[in-house]
Amino acid sequence: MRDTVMEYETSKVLKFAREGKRVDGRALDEMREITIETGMSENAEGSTIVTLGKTKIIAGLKVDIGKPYPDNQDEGSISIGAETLPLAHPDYESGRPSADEVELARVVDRGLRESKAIDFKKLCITKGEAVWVGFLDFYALNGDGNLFDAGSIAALVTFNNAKLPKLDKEGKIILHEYDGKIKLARQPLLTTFAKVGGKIMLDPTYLEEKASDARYSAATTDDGFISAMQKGVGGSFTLEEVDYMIDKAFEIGDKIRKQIKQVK
Amino acid sequence: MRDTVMEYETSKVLKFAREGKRVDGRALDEMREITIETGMSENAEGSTIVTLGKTKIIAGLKVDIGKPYPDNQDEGSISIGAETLPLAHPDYESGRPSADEVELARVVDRGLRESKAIDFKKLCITKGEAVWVGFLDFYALNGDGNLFDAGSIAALVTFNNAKLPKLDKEGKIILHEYDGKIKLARQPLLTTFAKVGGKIMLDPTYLEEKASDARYSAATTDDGFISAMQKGVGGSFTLEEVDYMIDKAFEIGDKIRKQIKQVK
Amino acid sequence: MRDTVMEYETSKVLKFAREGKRVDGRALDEMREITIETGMSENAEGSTIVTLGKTKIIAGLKVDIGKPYPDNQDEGSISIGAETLPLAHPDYESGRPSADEVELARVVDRGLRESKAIDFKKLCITKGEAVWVGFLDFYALNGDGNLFDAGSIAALVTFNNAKLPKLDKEGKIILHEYDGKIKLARQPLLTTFAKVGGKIMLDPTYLEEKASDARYSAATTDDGFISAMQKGVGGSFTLEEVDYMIDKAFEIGDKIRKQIKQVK
Amino acid sequence: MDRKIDYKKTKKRLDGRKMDETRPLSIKTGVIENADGSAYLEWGQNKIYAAVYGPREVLPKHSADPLRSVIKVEYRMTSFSVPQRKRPGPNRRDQEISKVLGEALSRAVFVEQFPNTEIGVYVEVVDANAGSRVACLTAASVALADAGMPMRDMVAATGVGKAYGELVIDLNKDEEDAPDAVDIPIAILPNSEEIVLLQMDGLLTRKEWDAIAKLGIKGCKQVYEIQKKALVEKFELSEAKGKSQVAKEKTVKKKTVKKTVKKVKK
Amino acid sequence: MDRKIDYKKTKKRLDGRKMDETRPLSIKTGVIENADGSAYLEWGQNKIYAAVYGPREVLPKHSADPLRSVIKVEYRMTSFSVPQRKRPGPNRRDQEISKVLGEALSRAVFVEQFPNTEIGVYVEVVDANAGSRVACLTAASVALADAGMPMRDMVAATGVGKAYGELVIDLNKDEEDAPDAVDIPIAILPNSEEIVLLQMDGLLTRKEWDAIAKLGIKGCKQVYEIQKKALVEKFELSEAKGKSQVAKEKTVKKKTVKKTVKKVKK
Amino acid sequence: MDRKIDYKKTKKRLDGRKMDETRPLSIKTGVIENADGSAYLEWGQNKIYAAVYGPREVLPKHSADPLRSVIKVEYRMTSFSVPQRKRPGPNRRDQEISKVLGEALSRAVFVEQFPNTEIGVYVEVVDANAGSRVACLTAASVALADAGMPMRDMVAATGVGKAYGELVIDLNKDEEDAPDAVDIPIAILPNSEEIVLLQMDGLLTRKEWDAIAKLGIKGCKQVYEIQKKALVEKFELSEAKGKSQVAKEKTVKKKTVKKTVKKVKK
Repeated sequence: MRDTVMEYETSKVLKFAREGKRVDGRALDEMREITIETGMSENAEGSTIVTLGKTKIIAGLKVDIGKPYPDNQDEGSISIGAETLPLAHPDYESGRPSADEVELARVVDRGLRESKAIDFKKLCITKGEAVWVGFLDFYALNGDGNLFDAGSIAALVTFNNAKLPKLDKEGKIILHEYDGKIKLARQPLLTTFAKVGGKIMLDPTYLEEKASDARYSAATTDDGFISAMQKGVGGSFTLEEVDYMIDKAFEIGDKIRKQIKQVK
Repeated sequence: MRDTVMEYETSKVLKFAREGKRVDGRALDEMREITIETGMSENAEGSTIVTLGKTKIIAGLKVDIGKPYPDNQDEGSISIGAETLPLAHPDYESGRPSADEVELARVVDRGLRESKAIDFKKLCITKGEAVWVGFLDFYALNGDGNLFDAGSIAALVTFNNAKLPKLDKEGKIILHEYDGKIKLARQPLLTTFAKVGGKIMLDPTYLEEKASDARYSAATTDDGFISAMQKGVGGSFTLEEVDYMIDKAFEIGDKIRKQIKQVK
Repeated sequence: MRDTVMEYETSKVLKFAREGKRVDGRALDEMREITIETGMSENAEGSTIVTLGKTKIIAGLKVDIGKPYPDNQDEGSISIGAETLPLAHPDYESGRPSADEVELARVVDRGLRESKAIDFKKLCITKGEAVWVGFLDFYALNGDGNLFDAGSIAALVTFNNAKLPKLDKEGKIILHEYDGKIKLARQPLLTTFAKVGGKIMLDPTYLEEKASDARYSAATTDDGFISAMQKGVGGSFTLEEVDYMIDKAFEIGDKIRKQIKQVK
Repeated sequence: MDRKIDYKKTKKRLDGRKMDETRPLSIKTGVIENADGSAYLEWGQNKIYAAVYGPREVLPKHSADPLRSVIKVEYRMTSFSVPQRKRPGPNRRDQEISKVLGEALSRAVFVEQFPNTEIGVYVEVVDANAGSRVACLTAASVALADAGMPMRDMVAATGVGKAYGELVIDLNKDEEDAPDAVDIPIAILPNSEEIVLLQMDGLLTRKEWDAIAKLGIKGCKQVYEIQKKALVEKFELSEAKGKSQVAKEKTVKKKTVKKTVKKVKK
Repeated sequence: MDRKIDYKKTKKRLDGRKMDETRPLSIKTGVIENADGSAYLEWGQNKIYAAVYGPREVLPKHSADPLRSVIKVEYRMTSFSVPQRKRPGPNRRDQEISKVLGEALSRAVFVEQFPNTEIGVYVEVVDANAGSRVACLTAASVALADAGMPMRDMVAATGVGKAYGELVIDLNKDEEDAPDAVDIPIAILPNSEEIVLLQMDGLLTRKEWDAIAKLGIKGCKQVYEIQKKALVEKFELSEAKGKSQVAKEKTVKKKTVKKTVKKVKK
Repeated sequence: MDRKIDYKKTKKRLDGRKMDETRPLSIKTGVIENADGSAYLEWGQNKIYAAVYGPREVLPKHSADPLRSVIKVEYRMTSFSVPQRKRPGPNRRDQEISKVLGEALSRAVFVEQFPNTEIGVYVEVVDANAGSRVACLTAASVALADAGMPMRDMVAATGVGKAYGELVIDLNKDEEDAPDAVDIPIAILPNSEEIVLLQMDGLLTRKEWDAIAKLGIKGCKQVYEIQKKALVEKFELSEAKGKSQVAKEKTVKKKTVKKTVKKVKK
């Protein structure tokens, strides 16, 4: 049953695509509406809910004190994880991270990390002994496509607004007291496209992803860099298509960065 | 085949229940015979086999030296685990702990822990450095229902009779030499009931559990406290039923505690 | 399909066996050709490819600095692992080690370890503080039977040729610089037989293993010791058969040891 | 936490509540578009999403029950919902809570109507401060009603117990850490007062239990009123929309839900 | 352990045994009610429960063998059966032992009689002191006979090897730790002397092997006598009960067992 | 690594290569007898085995795609292929690489011709030094052709990016560690120049991308020439063997491969 419905819906997406249209009436290069809320989790050092159309994601950051790695005595660390909760879509399953979840987490992670937005040296407390170790995890609460961009926005906003815990004289964390922030050097954001029936669609929905041949994401920064790329799914892109998407990614990235600036 | 037999057997249990009877001739509030043996495992710091009718459980305690938790520098620790071995019943499976096994272990654990029977400070060897870390594991050897109570008795008797290892001058354990005991502050015991065909049955067999709508356990202590409760299975109890079962749990608990006192 | 082909092939092996023959024309006590290559992995402290007929195995050793075990303050350690990669045979699967892989690794490990070929005291860097910890892993690249002997040769040659990393003044490993070797006290090698249709066959192929009732391996050393034995598969051997195989194992072991000596 | 706190003297609780006062509780339905039913709940600091999918096919098939639908609850916490980061994957506590929540909900839903199926109930704690399991059960029950599931009754739950010398309803984290703390999660079908969840940790006299049980049932009934309100709001909202596109698409489901709500009310 | 111990001088072993003397061994059948067959064995300090379930359906089906029953052995140790607490779940040693025990038992049972089925053999070590694998194999074989399984022969097993300069039977832990220790688990079908289990660790000359092999077969045969005794006791016990309720219920099974026992004797 | 290295000054790279020069690359087919197709590749220090099995049945069946064959890639590294020992089992990086390699190959193979099947592609890195994923993709593509798989085109891959101030092709480990390093794995179908793999890490201007993209496509085409050579060698070899036993046995497969090679050439 579900399969049949799904097949009908994706074939509809394809039919629309052939005419350069989208089922939800958007232009091919139109982003869905984005809303951003922060601070819902008091136990987190930072938390954000992003909705992107019907897609809804929550991200949260926990920060703890850890030992530095032997070869980076004066650097803290950040890990990013992603879960597509079975709460969020009938197709999502619980259990060990799927290849999709691993890719999602790693692409969002790289977009941030490789842009050198985070200065890991500033996460050092005492060289060789104590550093900040951050875990940012984001979870799909409702899945309707483009978890990459929603996750990327949620992660960036969470870092922008995160507070570092206050330490007592013995260097232990004082619960629910804070002292300083994680200042980002730049603002990297992913922008994702799907190729559906030969057309490039910005910000694909779940159905558009199902109907798509290929996916492409680029992370752009506010100071004009590309900081990550990822091509996915079994199809291909021409170099011209990639070039078009990079330009568009800069444009869209700047727009969203403006919106993010309003978030306190 | 097994399923058909099982269905016939449980329907028989239900038929008997409707008339206020039990298949094995016991009264509704009658416990099966309990036998207790100790000390079978020389390598354990304490070990006990409990039979409860045809249910048979072995428990053993291993004690080792460990580091205290950072926030409890002067306290040792105890963990309780449970396994329903495939050896003990055709329905039991090996592999990762099932939800049933997790619940069983945790309810027996809480019955002991939350009664404050064990003074964790007395398990401290050197503050901040070395404490006793105990692992009590119990295993079903033959499963015929009410593993909760059999496990609870086995755990309590094991702690009552356990010996702490002797330490040499360097603070290392001397194998097979002992020095002191774990003295319990009180004697908590679980008592479990099943609701079968609307009747409350003490100490259910495997078939009675299969035929039951709901399960209720209460841990009582020799000094008049309730130290744990757990309702299980998909049905419900009225408050009156719960009150009845608590009173009965105290009565049965006291009886079994008397029997336990005889165990050396 | 595969199953039917397999059945036909094994029945052919059995038919040949009854006449004292082998499908590939070898005598019952004839080994397949062995080739040995070393040093293909620059990142390994030692590496070897062994081909035994169509069976092909790669072994590699990684050495790191570790803490000694509390009860062996002046001894390093060696672990041996085995994987039958799905790359190497349509029947091999990825995932957690199968019972076959575990047995393979453990038998090769014991053949070496129990012969006391490796002096673990010589793997000590600083007593109680730093020791060499070696991991030798071997992988089937093409599986055509008798992974035991191929693995045993690959492991032995790898240890014979392995280099220990050079340390800087702070006791850290200098990448890609070496200083000294792991000298073996003796040269243990496994020799494996299958019982097929009542006949004892040296160095069985994959099909011969499939058609076999029982398997027997003995590790022999250059100074005349048996250092390990392992009987496998559901059938049985008479004591006379075992005695024959031990004698043959010494003979074959000596031959292969001669070939190994040529390897630089 | 100061161990000399005495509620018998202070007469009010650390957070200013009366002994029988529940922390602020609000529930909203229909928060997860993809789900057949869903709820978002805030209870004190606790923040919880619940979603219901089903009844749907069970895989693998041999694990289905030919007599009833199996309610499969997954209780999870985000890594950042607690002061100390929670590792991914369910721990033993999560597994036990999932089990008892599923058992409690099984009594409320007419599971016999959907043999050989599964009803997936997913609850995700995104912020926690004592009482997350009863908060989840409360949210899950509303999500089931939101999904139009035929129900015998709602499941209303609360924490109840003892802290700093007094019997109290709905313990918060500071109270759970009291030296004499006893925390009892309890859930009932509010109309029949059947007890469907009951767990207890700590030391309690027989007499204390009697008072606590009454307090617990009282607490559950307070919770029930808020559950009903959430469902009525949802119903009124969908009524108000009249013949709008959305309402039309979901017409069948709404009707079923209406029935459930009425049932619950009578 | 003093490394200067020399059995050539002491003429007897650390625990007073003669070189070819087995530790005290006793076996009892029918100890696990739910099982189709079971045994409890004490061998020196080793204490072992063994249970047999089957032949029974294999799940998943595609893992069945259309030509024979698959004997699936699970060798496990309780966490408290060894001086250093054993972690839950099978380690690599357990996996290997399970494999070789299953292979050894496959030769003894007429597995061809039950195609597409599985015979589950579970052995649990509750106290251990060297030789637990051969003790488990010995117990499992008795449990299979107790289950009335049609058998070619029993499987009788022992440890044999070298310690402190002498060849010895049934090494204990102290002997396993001898500097020259060689421990060889061996199992045979006692009537045909077919070797069905053989493992070896350590350094042994060809000549030592010859003597050890003979010693091992001798040891296995001693074990076999005790296995037979356990089965005869069980048979006599069930005979004695005559037409009692218990005997009646199990009548079919007992007969099969009798046959097995006779077979074993001839 | 000296952080003051400046390729703009040195005009050549640390290992002596020109900016647009690929490390030595050689490929051999037919190296794994059991596989339907296989390849061994050396690319600088990288050493890789690739094997293809299939199209074959998918288990469990419900995971099959009724419209196409699913290409399942497993990218693995031996424990000793990297300076710091790699633990057994795939890590998150391996999982992601397996996924993107499978997606890249899917475009090249006519997967629609084999519905409900799986093509297993296994790549094993036995020595690594930067660029192992593109090396694996290059090897896997040759192994697919060696298996006679009907293909739209080869997949040719390379690393390309930036190091020490210059745009370079095929970064090695020392260059990957450059402070300004940007490493971009790219793969194309060489005849249509369709991009089937593209990943990027680091900081790059829009302008740099334009130059790098051209460089990358150039690099892929160099790789493609070597892939063709490997397949031609194999074809000539099998031609040379004429009516030999080996050739006869594999006759059907060879023909298919020939077709592929021709296709690739035109």
